[in-house]
Amino acid sequence: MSWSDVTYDPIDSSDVLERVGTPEDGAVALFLGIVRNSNDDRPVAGMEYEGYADMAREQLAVIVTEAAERADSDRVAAVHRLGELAVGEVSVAIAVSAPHRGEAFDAARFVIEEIKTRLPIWKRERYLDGEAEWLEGHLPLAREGAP
Amino acid sequence: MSWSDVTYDPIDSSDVLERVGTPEDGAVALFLGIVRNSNDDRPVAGMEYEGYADMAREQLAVIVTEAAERADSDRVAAVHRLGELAVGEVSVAIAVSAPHRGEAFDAARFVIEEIKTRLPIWKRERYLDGEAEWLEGHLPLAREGAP
Amino acid sequence: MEVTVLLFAAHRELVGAHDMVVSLPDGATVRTLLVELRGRGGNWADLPLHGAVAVNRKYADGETVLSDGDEVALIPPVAGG
Amino acid sequence: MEVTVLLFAAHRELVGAHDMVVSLPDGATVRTLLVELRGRGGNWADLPLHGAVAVNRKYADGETVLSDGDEVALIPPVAGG
Repeated sequence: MSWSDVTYDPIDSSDVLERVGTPEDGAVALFLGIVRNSNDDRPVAGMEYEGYADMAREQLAVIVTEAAERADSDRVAAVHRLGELAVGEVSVAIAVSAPHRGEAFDAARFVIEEIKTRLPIWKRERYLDGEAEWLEGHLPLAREGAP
Repeated sequence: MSWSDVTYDPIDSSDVLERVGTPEDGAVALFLGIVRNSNDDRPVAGMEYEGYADMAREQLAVIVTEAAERADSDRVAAVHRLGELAVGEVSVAIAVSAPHRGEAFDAARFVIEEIKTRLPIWKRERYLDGEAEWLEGHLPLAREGAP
Repeated sequence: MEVTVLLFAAHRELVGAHDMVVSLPDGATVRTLLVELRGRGGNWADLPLHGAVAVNRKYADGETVLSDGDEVALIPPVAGG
Repeated sequence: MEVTVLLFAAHRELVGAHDMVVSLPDGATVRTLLVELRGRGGNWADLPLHGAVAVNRKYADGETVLSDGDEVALIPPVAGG
Protein backbone atom coordinates (compact mmCIF):
# COMPACT_ATOMS: atom_id res chain seq x y z
CA MET A 1 0.00 0.00 0.00
CA SER A 2 2.97 2.34 -0.52
CA TRP A 3 1.95 5.53 -2.22
CA SER A 4 3.57 8.59 -3.76
CA ASP A 5 2.65 11.64 -5.78
CA VAL A 6 4.00 14.91 -7.14
CA THR A 7 1.27 17.51 -7.23
CA TYR A 8 0.43 21.18 -7.61
CA ASP A 9 -2.30 20.83 -4.97
CA PRO A 10 -1.76 21.72 -1.30
CA ILE A 11 -0.55 18.80 0.82
CA ASP A 12 -2.81 17.49 3.57
CA SER A 13 -0.39 15.95 6.08
CA SER A 14 -3.08 14.01 7.95
CA ASP A 15 -4.11 12.41 4.66
CA VAL A 16 -0.51 11.28 4.13
CA LEU A 17 -0.36 9.99 7.71
CA GLU A 18 -3.54 7.98 7.23
CA ARG A 19 -2.05 6.18 4.23
CA VAL A 20 0.26 4.20 6.52
CA GLY A 21 -0.28 2.05 9.59
CA THR A 22 -1.38 -1.55 9.97
CA PRO A 23 -2.10 -3.59 13.12
CA GLU A 24 1.40 -5.10 13.00
CA ASP A 25 3.11 -1.69 13.10
CA GLY A 26 4.29 -0.23 16.40
CA ALA A 27 5.87 2.92 15.00
CA VAL A 28 4.91 5.76 12.68
CA ALA A 29 7.28 8.49 11.52
CA LEU A 30 6.09 11.56 9.66
CA PHE A 31 8.34 14.19 8.12
CA LEU A 32 7.14 17.53 6.76
CA GLY A 33 9.21 20.00 4.78
CA ILE A 34 7.97 23.55 5.20
CA VAL A 35 8.76 26.82 3.45
CA ARG A 36 10.78 28.91 5.92
CA ASN A 37 10.58 32.65 6.39
CA SER A 38 14.30 33.24 6.04
CA ASN A 39 17.48 31.77 4.61
CA ASP A 40 20.88 32.91 5.85
CA ASP A 41 19.09 35.78 7.62
CA ARG A 42 17.53 36.98 4.37
CA PRO A 43 13.74 37.37 4.72
CA VAL A 44 11.88 35.02 2.39
CA ALA A 45 8.45 35.73 0.92
CA GLY A 46 7.85 32.35 -0.65
CA MET A 47 9.24 29.52 -2.73
CA GLU A 48 8.55 28.47 -6.30
CA TYR A 49 8.99 24.74 -6.95
CA GLU A 50 9.54 23.89 -10.59
CA GLY A 51 9.57 20.23 -11.52
CA TYR A 52 9.89 17.80 -14.35
CA ALA A 53 6.63 16.45 -13.00
CA ASP A 54 6.29 13.20 -14.94
CA MET A 55 9.84 12.12 -14.20
CA ALA A 56 9.67 13.32 -10.58
CA ARG A 57 6.55 11.23 -10.08
CA GLU A 58 8.29 8.13 -11.44
CA GLN A 59 11.46 8.78 -9.43
CA LEU A 60 9.53 9.33 -6.20
CA ALA A 61 7.75 6.01 -6.72
CA VAL A 62 11.17 4.35 -7.07
CA ILE A 63 12.48 6.04 -3.92
CA VAL A 64 9.40 4.96 -1.97
CA THR A 65 9.82 1.38 -3.18
CA GLU A 66 13.47 1.40 -2.13
CA ALA A 67 12.52 2.82 1.28
CA ALA A 68 9.87 0.14 1.71
CA GLU A 69 12.45 -2.57 1.01
CA ARG A 70 14.86 -1.07 3.52
CA ALA A 71 12.16 -0.75 6.18
CA ASP A 72 10.77 -4.19 5.45
CA SER A 73 7.42 -2.38 5.31
CA ASP A 74 5.17 -1.55 2.40
CA ARG A 75 3.70 1.31 4.38
CA VAL A 76 5.60 4.27 2.95
CA ALA A 77 3.81 7.36 1.62
CA ALA A 78 5.42 10.46 0.11
CA VAL A 79 4.17 13.51 -1.76
CA HIS A 80 6.06 16.51 -3.13
CA ARG A 81 4.41 19.79 -3.99
CA LEU A 82 5.11 21.94 -7.05
CA GLY A 83 4.18 25.54 -7.82
CA GLU A 84 4.16 28.74 -5.80
CA LEU A 85 4.28 28.15 -2.05
CA ALA A 86 3.91 30.70 0.73
CA VAL A 87 5.93 30.64 3.96
CA GLY A 88 4.53 27.93 6.24
CA GLU A 89 3.18 25.75 3.43
CA VAL A 90 4.16 22.08 3.26
CA SER A 91 6.47 21.29 0.32
CA VAL A 92 6.96 17.60 1.07
CA ALA A 93 5.32 15.05 3.37
CA ILE A 94 6.64 11.56 4.11
CA ALA A 95 4.98 8.97 6.34
CA VAL A 96 6.28 5.52 7.21
CA SER A 97 4.88 2.87 9.52
CA ALA A 98 6.85 -0.20 10.53
CA PRO A 99 6.93 -2.78 13.31
CA HIS A 100 9.72 -0.90 15.14
CA ARG A 101 10.82 2.71 15.49
CA GLY A 102 14.28 2.36 13.97
CA GLU A 103 12.90 1.19 10.64
CA ALA A 104 10.27 3.93 10.57
CA PHE A 105 12.75 6.74 11.33
CA ASP A 106 15.38 5.41 8.93
CA ALA A 107 12.97 4.97 6.04
CA ALA A 108 11.50 8.47 6.46
CA ARG A 109 15.00 9.92 6.58
CA PHE A 110 16.04 7.91 3.52
CA VAL A 111 13.12 9.25 1.49
CA ILE A 112 13.85 12.91 2.22
CA GLU A 113 17.58 12.51 1.55
CA GLU A 114 16.93 10.75 -1.76
CA ILE A 115 14.34 13.35 -2.75
CA LYS A 116 16.97 16.04 -2.31
CA THR A 117 19.54 14.23 -4.45
CA ARG A 118 17.45 12.53 -7.15
CA LEU A 119 14.10 14.19 -7.73
CA PRO A 120 14.11 16.54 -10.75
CA ILE A 121 12.74 19.51 -8.84
CA TRP A 122 14.20 23.00 -8.50
CA LYS A 123 13.32 25.81 -6.17
CA ARG A 124 13.49 29.54 -6.59
CA GLU A 125 13.41 31.46 -3.37
CA ARG A 126 11.54 34.76 -3.47
CA TYR A 127 12.81 37.39 -1.05
CA LEU A 128 10.90 40.19 0.61
CA ASP A 129 13.12 42.67 -1.25
CA GLY A 130 11.58 41.46 -4.53
CA GLU A 131 14.54 39.46 -5.76
CA ALA A 132 14.49 35.73 -6.45
CA GLU A 133 17.19 33.11 -6.77
CA TRP A 134 17.43 29.49 -7.84
CA LEU A 135 18.83 27.58 -4.89
CA GLU A 136 22.00 25.63 -5.38
CA GLY A 137 21.30 21.95 -5.95
CA HIS A 138 22.85 18.52 -6.08
CA LEU A 139 24.13 16.78 -9.16
CA PRO A 140 21.60 13.92 -9.28
CA LEU A 141 24.01 11.15 -10.26
CA ALA A 142 27.71 10.53 -10.51
CA ARG A 143 28.34 11.36 -14.14
CA GLU A 144 30.92 8.69 -14.77
CA GLY A 145 31.02 7.89 -18.43
CA ALA A 146 29.61 11.28 -19.30
CA PRO A 147 31.18 12.97 -22.32
CA MET B 1 6.47 26.71 23.56
CA SER B 2 7.69 23.20 24.29
CA TRP B 3 4.99 21.04 25.81
CA SER B 4 4.64 17.64 27.40
CA ASP B 5 2.07 15.57 29.26
CA VAL B 6 1.38 12.13 30.66
CA THR B 7 -2.29 11.34 30.45
CA TYR B 8 -4.97 8.67 30.66
CA ASP B 9 -6.85 10.32 27.79
CA PRO B 10 -6.55 9.18 24.17
CA ILE B 11 -3.81 10.99 22.25
CA ASP B 12 -4.78 13.21 19.32
CA SER B 13 -1.71 13.17 17.08
CA SER B 14 -2.80 16.18 15.04
CA ASP B 15 -3.12 18.18 18.26
CA VAL B 16 0.47 17.28 19.13
CA LEU B 17 1.60 18.20 15.62
CA GLU B 18 -0.09 21.57 15.86
CA ARG B 19 1.85 22.41 19.02
CA VAL B 20 5.06 22.81 17.01
CA GLY B 21 6.00 24.87 13.96
CA THR B 22 6.99 28.49 13.56
CA PRO B 23 7.74 30.50 10.42
CA GLU B 24 11.48 29.97 10.89
CA ASP B 25 11.15 26.18 10.85
CA GLY B 26 11.68 24.23 7.64
CA ALA B 27 11.24 20.76 9.08
CA VAL B 28 8.73 18.90 11.24
CA ALA B 29 9.20 15.36 12.53
CA LEU B 30 6.40 13.42 14.21
CA PHE B 31 6.77 10.04 15.87
CA LEU B 32 3.90 7.87 17.04
CA GLY B 33 4.19 4.73 19.13
CA ILE B 34 1.30 2.36 18.50
CA VAL B 35 0.10 -0.79 20.25
CA ARG B 36 0.93 -3.71 17.93
CA ASN B 37 -1.19 -6.80 17.34
CA SER B 38 1.63 -9.24 18.01
CA ASN B 39 4.97 -9.63 19.75
CA ASP B 40 7.37 -12.41 18.77
CA ASP B 41 4.50 -13.96 16.79
CA ARG B 42 2.26 -14.07 19.87
CA PRO B 43 -1.12 -12.42 19.17
CA VAL B 44 -1.66 -9.36 21.38
CA ALA B 45 -5.07 -8.15 22.53
CA GLY B 46 -3.94 -4.91 24.12
CA MET B 47 -1.47 -3.18 26.38
CA GLU B 48 -1.80 -1.83 29.88
CA TYR B 49 0.46 1.14 30.66
CA GLU B 50 1.05 1.69 34.36
CA GLY B 51 2.93 4.81 35.36
CA TYR B 52 4.24 6.79 38.28
CA ALA B 53 2.29 9.60 36.66
CA ASP B 54 3.54 12.60 38.65
CA MET B 55 7.18 11.64 38.24
CA ALA B 56 6.72 10.60 34.61
CA ARG B 57 5.22 14.00 33.88
CA GLU B 58 8.20 15.76 35.48
CA GLN B 59 10.71 13.49 33.74
CA LEU B 60 9.08 13.93 30.35
CA ALA B 61 9.28 17.70 30.79
CA VAL B 62 13.01 17.34 31.49
CA ILE B 63 13.51 15.12 28.42
CA VAL B 64 11.64 17.60 26.23
CA THR B 65 13.78 20.44 27.57
CA GLU B 66 16.95 18.50 26.83
CA ALA B 67 15.70 17.69 23.33
CA ALA B 68 14.91 21.34 22.73
CA GLU B 69 18.45 22.30 23.72
CA ARG B 70 19.91 19.69 21.39
CA ALA B 71 17.70 20.78 18.51
CA ASP B 72 18.26 24.47 19.19
CA SER B 73 14.47 24.68 19.01
CA ASP B 74 11.86 25.24 21.68
CA ARG B 75 9.28 23.51 19.50
CA VAL B 76 9.22 20.06 21.03
CA ALA B 77 5.96 18.40 22.11
CA ALA B 78 5.57 14.96 23.66
CA VAL B 79 2.75 13.08 25.35
CA HIS B 80 2.64 9.57 26.82
CA ARG B 81 -0.56 7.67 27.44
CA LEU B 82 -1.36 5.55 30.51
CA GLY B 83 -4.11 3.01 31.09
CA GLU B 84 -5.63 0.22 29.00
CA LEU B 85 -4.89 0.57 25.29
CA ALA B 86 -6.30 -1.48 22.43
CA VAL B 87 -4.28 -2.58 19.39
CA GLY B 88 -3.82 0.42 17.07
CA GLU B 89 -4.07 3.04 19.80
CA VAL B 90 -1.33 5.65 20.15
CA SER B 91 0.78 5.19 23.29
CA VAL B 92 3.20 8.05 22.69
CA ALA B 93 3.36 11.02 20.31
CA ILE B 94 6.38 13.27 19.79
CA ALA B 95 6.53 16.29 17.48
CA VAL B 96 9.53 18.53 16.81
CA SER B 97 9.93 21.44 14.45
CA ALA B 98 13.30 23.01 13.70
CA PRO B 99 14.97 25.08 11.01
CA HIS B 100 16.50 21.97 9.39
CA ARG B 101 15.55 18.31 9.05
CA GLY B 102 18.55 16.83 10.87
CA GLU B 103 17.70 18.65 14.09
CA ALA B 104 14.03 17.68 13.87
CA PHE B 105 14.71 13.98 13.25
CA ASP B 106 17.43 13.79 15.90
CA ALA B 107 15.37 15.50 18.58
CA ALA B 108 12.33 13.29 17.96
CA ARG B 109 14.52 10.21 18.11
CA PHE B 110 16.20 11.46 21.28
CA VAL B 111 12.85 11.91 23.02
CA ILE B 112 11.59 8.39 22.28
CA GLU B 113 14.91 6.79 23.28
CA GLU B 114 14.98 8.73 26.55
CA ILE B 115 11.34 7.90 27.24
CA LYS B 116 12.20 4.23 26.97
CA THR B 117 15.14 4.48 29.36
CA ARG B 118 14.03 7.08 31.91
CA LEU B 119 10.27 7.46 32.15
CA PRO B 120 8.77 5.54 35.10
CA ILE B 121 6.22 3.67 32.99
CA TRP B 122 5.66 -0.06 32.70
CA LYS B 123 3.63 -2.05 30.25
CA ARG B 124 1.79 -5.31 30.59
CA GLU B 125 0.99 -7.00 27.32
CA ARG B 126 -2.34 -8.83 27.20
CA TYR B 127 -2.43 -11.77 24.83
CA LEU B 128 -5.37 -13.21 22.94
CA ASP B 129 -4.96 -16.43 24.92
CA GLY B 130 -5.92 -14.52 28.09
CA GLU B 131 -2.47 -14.33 29.63
CA ALA B 132 -0.61 -11.12 30.39
CA GLU B 133 3.04 -10.28 31.01
CA TRP B 134 5.04 -7.29 32.19
CA LEU B 135 7.47 -6.49 29.41
CA GLU B 136 11.15 -6.49 30.21
CA GLY B 137 12.42 -2.99 30.81
CA HIS B 138 15.53 -0.86 31.14
CA LEU B 139 17.27 0.02 34.37
CA PRO B 140 16.60 3.78 34.33
CA LEU B 141 20.02 4.92 35.58
CA ALA B 142 23.46 3.52 36.19
CA ARG B 143 23.22 2.64 39.86
CA GLU B 144 26.75 3.60 40.77
CA GLY B 145 26.90 4.32 44.43
CA ALA B 146 23.87 2.16 45.12
CA PRO B 147 24.07 -0.04 48.21
CA MET C 1 10.23 9.93 60.83
CA GLU C 2 7.80 8.57 58.30
CA VAL C 3 8.11 8.22 54.53
CA THR C 4 5.58 7.19 51.94
CA VAL C 5 6.67 4.22 49.85
CA LEU C 6 5.24 3.66 46.36
CA LEU C 7 5.38 0.35 44.50
CA PHE C 8 4.60 -0.19 40.83
CA ALA C 9 3.97 -2.89 38.27
CA ALA C 10 5.77 -6.16 39.10
CA HIS C 11 6.86 -4.82 42.53
CA ARG C 12 3.29 -3.85 43.35
CA GLU C 13 2.02 -7.28 42.40
CA LEU C 14 4.85 -9.03 44.24
CA VAL C 15 3.95 -7.62 47.63
CA GLY C 16 0.31 -6.75 46.99
CA ALA C 17 0.67 -3.10 47.98
CA HIS C 18 0.81 0.15 46.01
CA ASP C 19 1.56 2.70 48.70
CA MET C 20 2.25 2.60 52.42
CA VAL C 21 3.73 4.69 55.19
CA VAL C 22 6.93 3.36 56.74
CA SER C 23 8.52 4.53 59.98
CA LEU C 24 12.31 4.88 59.90
CA PRO C 25 14.96 6.09 62.33
CA ASP C 26 16.28 9.60 61.76
CA GLY C 27 19.22 9.60 59.33
CA ALA C 28 17.86 6.61 57.44
CA THR C 29 18.94 6.26 53.82
CA VAL C 30 17.25 4.66 50.86
CA ARG C 31 19.30 1.60 51.70
CA THR C 32 17.95 1.56 55.25
CA LEU C 33 14.44 1.58 53.84
CA LEU C 34 15.12 -1.21 51.32
CA VAL C 35 16.66 -3.38 54.03
CA GLU C 36 13.65 -2.75 56.24
CA LEU C 37 11.20 -3.69 53.46
CA ARG C 38 13.08 -6.84 52.48
CA GLY C 39 13.30 -7.81 56.14
CA ARG C 40 9.54 -8.23 56.24
CA GLY C 41 10.06 -11.67 54.74
CA GLY C 42 7.91 -13.55 52.28
CA ASN C 43 7.72 -11.87 48.88
CA TRP C 44 9.10 -8.68 50.38
CA ALA C 45 12.51 -10.36 50.49
CA ASP C 46 12.38 -10.48 46.68
CA LEU C 47 12.31 -6.70 46.30
CA PRO C 48 15.64 -5.70 44.72
CA LEU C 49 18.31 -4.12 46.89
CA HIS C 50 20.05 -2.56 43.89
CA GLY C 51 17.11 -1.46 41.77
CA ALA C 52 16.31 2.10 40.82
CA VAL C 53 14.67 4.36 43.39
CA ALA C 54 13.17 7.83 43.23
CA VAL C 55 12.93 10.18 46.17
CA ASN C 56 10.36 12.92 45.75
CA ARG C 57 10.07 12.03 42.06
CA LYS C 58 13.79 12.27 41.30
CA TYR C 59 16.11 9.33 40.73
CA ALA C 60 18.19 8.70 43.83
CA ASP C 61 20.54 6.01 45.08
CA GLY C 62 21.13 3.92 48.16
CA GLU C 63 23.17 6.64 49.88
CA THR C 64 20.43 9.23 49.62
CA VAL C 65 19.41 10.34 53.11
CA LEU C 66 15.67 10.45 53.69
CA SER C 67 13.64 13.10 55.49
CA ASP C 68 10.29 12.99 57.19
CA GLY C 69 7.49 13.12 54.62
CA ASP C 70 9.61 11.98 51.66
CA GLU C 71 7.92 10.05 48.87
CA VAL C 72 10.11 7.07 48.00
CA ALA C 73 9.27 5.04 44.88
CA LEU C 74 10.82 1.72 43.94
CA ILE C 75 11.23 1.84 40.16
CA PRO C 76 11.25 -1.50 38.33
CA PRO C 77 13.08 -1.50 34.99
CA VAL C 78 11.08 0.96 32.90
CA ALA C 79 9.31 0.10 29.65
CA GLY C 80 7.54 3.16 28.33
CA GLY C 81 7.00 4.05 24.71
CA MET D 1 15.34 11.58 -36.45
CA GLU D 2 13.75 14.04 -34.08
CA VAL D 3 13.87 14.23 -30.30
CA THR D 4 12.02 16.48 -27.91
CA VAL D 5 14.31 18.49 -25.62
CA LEU D 6 13.08 19.77 -22.26
CA LEU D 7 14.78 22.55 -20.29
CA PHE D 8 14.07 23.49 -16.69
CA ALA D 9 14.75 26.17 -14.11
CA ALA D 10 18.05 28.01 -14.71
CA HIS D 11 18.58 26.24 -18.06
CA ARG D 12 15.12 27.25 -19.21
CA GLU D 13 15.76 30.85 -18.28
CA LEU D 14 19.24 30.82 -19.80
CA VAL D 15 18.02 30.06 -23.32
CA GLY D 16 14.42 31.22 -23.01
CA ALA D 17 12.90 27.91 -24.06
CA HIS D 18 11.17 25.11 -22.18
CA ASP D 19 10.68 22.49 -24.88
CA MET D 20 11.65 22.14 -28.53
CA VAL D 21 12.04 19.53 -31.23
CA VAL D 22 15.59 18.97 -32.45
CA SER D 23 16.62 17.05 -35.60
CA LEU D 24 19.64 14.79 -35.20
CA PRO D 25 21.47 12.30 -37.42
CA ASP D 26 20.69 8.63 -36.84
CA GLY D 27 22.97 7.15 -34.20
CA ALA D 28 23.22 10.45 -32.34
CA THR D 29 24.01 10.24 -28.63
CA VAL D 30 23.14 12.55 -25.74
CA ARG D 31 26.57 14.08 -26.33
CA THR D 32 25.76 14.76 -30.00
CA LEU D 33 22.65 16.60 -28.88
CA LEU D 34 24.47 18.66 -26.25
CA VAL D 35 27.15 19.65 -28.73
CA GLU D 36 24.45 20.67 -31.21
CA LEU D 37 22.62 22.78 -28.63
CA ARG D 38 25.78 24.49 -27.40
CA GLY D 39 26.79 25.14 -31.01
CA ARG D 40 23.83 27.46 -31.39
CA GLY D 41 25.94 30.15 -29.77
CA GLY D 42 24.87 32.94 -27.44
CA ASN D 43 23.54 31.68 -24.11
CA TRP D 44 23.18 28.19 -25.59
CA ALA D 45 26.95 27.83 -25.36
CA ASP D 46 26.58 28.08 -21.58
CA LEU D 47 24.51 24.91 -21.28
CA PRO D 48 26.67 22.33 -19.49
CA LEU D 49 28.29 19.54 -21.45
CA HIS D 50 28.70 17.36 -18.36
CA GLY D 51 25.44 18.01 -16.54
CA ALA D 52 22.81 15.41 -15.74
CA VAL D 53 20.46 14.31 -18.51
CA ALA D 54 17.37 12.14 -18.55
CA VAL D 55 16.18 10.20 -21.60
CA ASN D 56 12.52 9.22 -21.48
CA ARG D 57 12.41 10.19 -17.79
CA LYS D 58 15.39 8.05 -16.71
CA TYR D 59 18.84 9.37 -15.88
CA ALA D 60 21.22 8.75 -18.77
CA ASP D 61 24.73 9.79 -19.76
CA GLY D 62 26.61 11.19 -22.73
CA GLU D 63 27.06 7.79 -24.36
CA THR D 64 23.35 7.02 -24.40
CA VAL D 65 22.21 6.53 -27.99
CA LEU D 66 19.03 8.39 -28.89
CA SER D 67 16.08 7.17 -30.92
CA ASP D 68 13.44 8.98 -32.91
CA GLY D 69 10.78 10.39 -30.59
CA ASP D 70 12.91 10.31 -27.42
CA GLU D 71 12.24 12.87 -24.71
CA VAL D 72 15.58 14.29 -23.56
CA ALA D 73 15.64 16.52 -20.47
CA LEU D 74 18.62 18.55 -19.31
CA ILE D 75 18.58 18.30 -15.51
CA PRO D 76 20.20 21.18 -13.59
CA PRO D 77 21.45 20.27 -10.10
CA VAL D 78 18.27 19.27 -8.24
CA ALA D 79 16.93 21.00 -5.14
CA GLY D 80 13.71 19.38 -4.03
CA GLY D 81 12.46 18.94 -0.49
